[in-house]
Amino acid sequence: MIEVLLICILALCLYTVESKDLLFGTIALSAISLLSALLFYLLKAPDVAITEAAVGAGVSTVVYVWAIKATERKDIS
Amino acid sequence: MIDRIIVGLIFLVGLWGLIGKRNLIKKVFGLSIINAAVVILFIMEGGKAGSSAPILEPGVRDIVDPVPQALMLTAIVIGVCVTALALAMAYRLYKATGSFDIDEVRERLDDGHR
Amino acid sequence: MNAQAKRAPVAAAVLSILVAAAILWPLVAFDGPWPRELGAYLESRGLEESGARNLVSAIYLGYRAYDTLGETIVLLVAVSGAIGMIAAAGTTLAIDYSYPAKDGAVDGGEAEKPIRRKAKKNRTDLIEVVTGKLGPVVLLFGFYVMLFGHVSPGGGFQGGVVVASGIVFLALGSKGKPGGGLSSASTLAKLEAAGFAALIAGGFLGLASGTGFFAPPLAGTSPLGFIIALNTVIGLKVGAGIGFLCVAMLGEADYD
Amino acid sequence: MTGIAESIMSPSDWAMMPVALPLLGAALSLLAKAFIKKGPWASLFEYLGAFVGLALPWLALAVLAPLVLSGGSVQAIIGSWSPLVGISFRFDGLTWLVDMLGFSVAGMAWLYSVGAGPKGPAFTTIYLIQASALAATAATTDLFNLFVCLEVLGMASYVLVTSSEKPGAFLAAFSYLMVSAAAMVFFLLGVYGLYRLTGTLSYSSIAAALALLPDGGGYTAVVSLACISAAVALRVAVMPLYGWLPDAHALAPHAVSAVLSGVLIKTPLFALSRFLLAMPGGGMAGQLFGYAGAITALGGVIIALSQKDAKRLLAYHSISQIGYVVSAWGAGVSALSRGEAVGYALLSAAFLHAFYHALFKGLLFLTVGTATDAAAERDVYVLRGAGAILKKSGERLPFTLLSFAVGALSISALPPFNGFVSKAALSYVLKGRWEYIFLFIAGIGTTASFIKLAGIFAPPKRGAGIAAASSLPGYTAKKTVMTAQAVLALACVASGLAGPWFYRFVGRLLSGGHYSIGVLRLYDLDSLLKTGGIVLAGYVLYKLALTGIGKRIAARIRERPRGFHGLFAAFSLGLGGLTLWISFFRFQ
Repeated sequence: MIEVLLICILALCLYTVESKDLLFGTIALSAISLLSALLFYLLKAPDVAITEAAVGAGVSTVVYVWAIKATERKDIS
Repeated sequence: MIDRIIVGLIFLVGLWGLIGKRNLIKKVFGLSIINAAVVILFIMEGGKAGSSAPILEPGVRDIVDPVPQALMLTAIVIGVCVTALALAMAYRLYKATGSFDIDEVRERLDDGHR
Repeated sequence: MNAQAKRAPVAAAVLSILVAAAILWPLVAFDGPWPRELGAYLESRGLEESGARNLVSAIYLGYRAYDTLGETIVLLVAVSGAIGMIAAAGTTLAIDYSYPAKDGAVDGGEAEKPIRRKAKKNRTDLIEVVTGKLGPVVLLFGFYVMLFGHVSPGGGFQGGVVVASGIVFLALGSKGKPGGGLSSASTLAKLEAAGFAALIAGGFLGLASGTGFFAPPLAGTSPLGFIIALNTVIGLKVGAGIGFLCVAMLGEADYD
Repeated sequence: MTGIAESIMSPSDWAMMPVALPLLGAALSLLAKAFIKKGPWASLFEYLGAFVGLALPWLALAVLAPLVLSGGSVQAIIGSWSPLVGISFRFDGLTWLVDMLGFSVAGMAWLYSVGAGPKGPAFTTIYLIQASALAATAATTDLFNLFVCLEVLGMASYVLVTSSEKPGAFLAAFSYLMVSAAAMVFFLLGVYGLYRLTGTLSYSSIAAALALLPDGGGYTAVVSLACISAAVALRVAVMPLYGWLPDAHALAPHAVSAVLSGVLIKTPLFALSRFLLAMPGGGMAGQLFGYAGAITALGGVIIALSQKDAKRLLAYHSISQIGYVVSAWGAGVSALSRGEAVGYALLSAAFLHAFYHALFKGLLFLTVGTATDAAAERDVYVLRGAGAILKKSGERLPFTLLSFAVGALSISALPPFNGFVSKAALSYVLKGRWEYIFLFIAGIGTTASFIKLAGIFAPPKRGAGIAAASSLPGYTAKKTVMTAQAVLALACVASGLAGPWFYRFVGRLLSGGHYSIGVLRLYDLDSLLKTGGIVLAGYVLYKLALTGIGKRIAARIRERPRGFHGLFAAFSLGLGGLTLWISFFRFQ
C-alpha cells in the first residue's frame, strides 16, 4: 500500500517537473500533498497529515495559482 | 528498503526540477518536492517503530516516535513559507523582465542598470 | 541563447543528482533499529509532564515550543515580505495596507489608498452566497481544531490554517461590498500583530513568574493551560497571517 | 551589580535576553505598524522597539560578563523541560563574543538606516527579528533548533536584501533563497541521519550516542555530518560556496549590506564550531574548511581587484576576509578536536579578525554607500571627488571621508588600526603553515584594491569623472548617518589600540580561562617592515592592474560566466568533496 502511494507520488513529481503547463503542475503538486497526507495518516501521523493537507494542498496551492495567474501559465523554455 | 529508494528517487526528481529546469516556477516546484521527500522519509521511518498514533487515549500502547512528527510539522511550514517568498520574488522578477527563464531574466537585468 | 548556455543547467543538474544520489545512499540503505528511548520516555512520562494527550502537541507546544516560536516568526517574515513585494510592485491590491518600500512611501503614497476591485462578472451570486454562509462554519471548525489540539490530532497551526480558509471564504462572500469585518486587510494585520505580541508576552510571562523564557508559568502546576493558550494565540496569529496573504493575493489575480 | 541583576532574574534567564529582547522590540514595532501606521507615535514605538531590541541586550551582556570571564557558562533547557526532548542552549564565552559582535554592528547599521533608509516599522521589525535570530544561532546546542534559527536568519535576510527595491536585488535574493533553502533541505537530511542513528537532537547526546555505536555510525554519520556542515558553510560563503554573496551584498540597502557582511556570515561559522567540536570527524571537516578558507582569501581578493562596482568590490572583499577567518578557525577546530590547546589561540585569532572585520567592513559599506548615494554613481573608475560632492550636500567637516579612510587603512592592515592587529594575530598563529603564504599574498591584493577604491575620493581629473558635480540629486547629509559612521570609525581605532589586550581577553573567554595567549608583539621592526613591504607591493600591483594587460585580465575575471545553476554545481562539489574528505580520514 505504502509503496503504491509512493510510486504515485513519484509519477506525479515527474509530471509536475516536466509538464508544459504550470497550472497543471500546480494541481499535480497539490495532489502530491494530498497523497502524502494520506500516507502520513497510514503511517500513524495524523497531525502531520492534517498539516500537510491544510498547508501543502491548501495554502501553497493558493500561492502557486496566484503567482501563475498573475504572470504566465506556460513553460516555454 | 524499496520504499526508501522510491523516496530517494522523488528527491532526485525534485533536484532535477530545481537545477535542470530554467523556468523559475519549475525551480520552486523542485524545491517543494525535495522538501516533501525529506518529510516523507522522516515520517515513514519514524512510523515503522510502533503500531499506533502518538495520542495517549486510554489503552493505547506501543506508540510511534512522536518527535519526528513534531519536527516535520515545523519543516513543512517552513517549506511553505520559503515557497511563498520565492514565488513573490519570481513574480517581481517577471514584472521587471517579462520572463520566467532564469538566463533571460539575468540577461535582461544586466542590460538594464543593476 | 547558444547551445552551451542551454547545456550548462543540465550539466549542473546531472552533477548535483549524482552527488545527491551518492549522499542519499548511506541514508537510504541504513537499516539499523529505530532508536526508541525518546518515544518510550514520552509514552511513560509525556502526559504527566505536559498534560497533553496528543504527544505531538506536547512536543510541538511544550517541550520544543521554542522551535515553534521560530517557525511562527518564519511565517511572519515570509507573509510580510511577500505582501510587501506584491504591494510595492504597484499592483492593485484590494487592501488598504502597504509595506513601506521606499523612503517616500512611508507616510502614505498611492498604496495607502484603498483600491477596491469591482466584483467580477463571472463570480456568480451563488458562489458569493455559499462562500459567505460557509465562512462562519469553517471558522468555527478552525477554532475547534485549534482548541482541542492537545487531545486529538490538530492544534494551533492547523486550526489557524483552517481559520485562514474561513477568512478567505468570508472575503469571497463579501466581494463587491467594501470588505469589512474579519476579512478586511487592516483588521487582519492588527490581529496578526496582536497575536505575535501576545506570543512574545507569553514568553515573558514565564520570566515574570520565575520559570524562564518561554516556559509554562506557575511552576508545579500542569502546563496544559499554557499549551492551550499557546495553541489559541498561534492559531489566531497564523490564521490572520495566512488569511492576510491569501486575501491580498485574491485581490490581484483573475480567478474563475 | 551582579547581585542586583541576579535578584531580578537568574543567569539562565539573563542568557536568553539577547534572543528575547529583540523579539520584544520586534513585537512593539509590529504593533506600531499595524495599529498606528504612521505619524510621530508610530515612529516613537518603532524607535522604542529598536532601543529595546538593540540597546538593552548590552545590559544582559554586561550582567553576564563576570560569569563568562570567570570561565563559567550557562547551560539550560529552554522552558525547563526534560533535557531528553527539550532544546538545550549554552551561553559561554563564545556566545558572549558572537553576541557582542552582532549587536555592535547591528545597532550602528540600524542608526544609519534611520537616516539613509530603508525606514519604517516593517523594516525595523524584520531587522530586529534578524538580530534575535543571530543571538539564538550563537547560543543553541540543539541540532533541529539550529535548523530553525538558520531558517529565520535566512528568511529575514532574503526580505531585507529585497528592501532596496532594485530589480537586480530580486534576482540576487531569489538565487540566495533557492540555493540556501536547498542547502537547508540537505541539512534536514543530515538531521534525519543523525536522529536515525542516535535518537536525540542535542549535540552532546548525539556525540555520546555515536560513540556507543560499533562503527561510530559509519557512512551514515559521515554523510550527515557533511550535509550539515556544507549547509552551514554555504551561509559563511567559503569558496566554492560563495556565488550567492556578491550580488546579494552589493544590491542590498547599505545598512543591510553592513550587517550581512559584518555579522551574518560569521555567526553561523561560530555556531558550526560548537557542532563540529562535539562530533567525531568534526575536526577533519574543520581542517578542510581551513584549507578552503586560505584559498578563499586569495581567490576573493583577486576577483575583488577586478571589480568596477564599488559595493561589489566590497562584497568580494567580504569573501576574502571571511577566508582569513575561516583558515584560522578551521585550523583551530582541527587542533581542538585533537585536544591541542593551541587551538584556542587559533580560534581567538579567527574571532578577533571576525570582530574587527565586522567593524571595518560595516564602516566601509556605510561610508561607500553614503558616497555613492550622494554622487549617484557606483563605478569606481568613473566616480571621483566624492568628498567635494558630500561637502556640497551639507557635510561641513569631511566625516565620511575620514571614516572611510579609517576603514580602508584598517582593512589594509596598517598600524595602528584594528585590521593590523588582527592580521598580526593571524600571522602569529598561522606562521609556518602554507596558508600563511596565501594570506600574505591576499594582503597585498587587499591593499591594491583599496588604493583603487580610495580613488572615488580623489579629486576629479580635468574632463573626466563626474562632470557636473553641481547638478546633484537631492541628497542631504544626515546626522544619524554620520553618527553611525563616526562611532564605527572610533571603534576601529580604539579596538586597534587596545588590540593586544583584547586578543588576550578573547582567548580567555573562548578557552574559559584555561589557556592564556602569549603577548602579541605588534610594533617590532619585523612586522613594521612587513607592513611596509605589503603596502609597496600593493601599490605596484595597483599600478599593474591599471595597465592595458591588467585591465584586460580584470575584465576577463569580472565577466566570467556566472549563472544560477553554477551555485548548485558548486554546492554539490563542495558537499561531495567534504564527504570524500571526511570518509577518507575516518576509514583509511
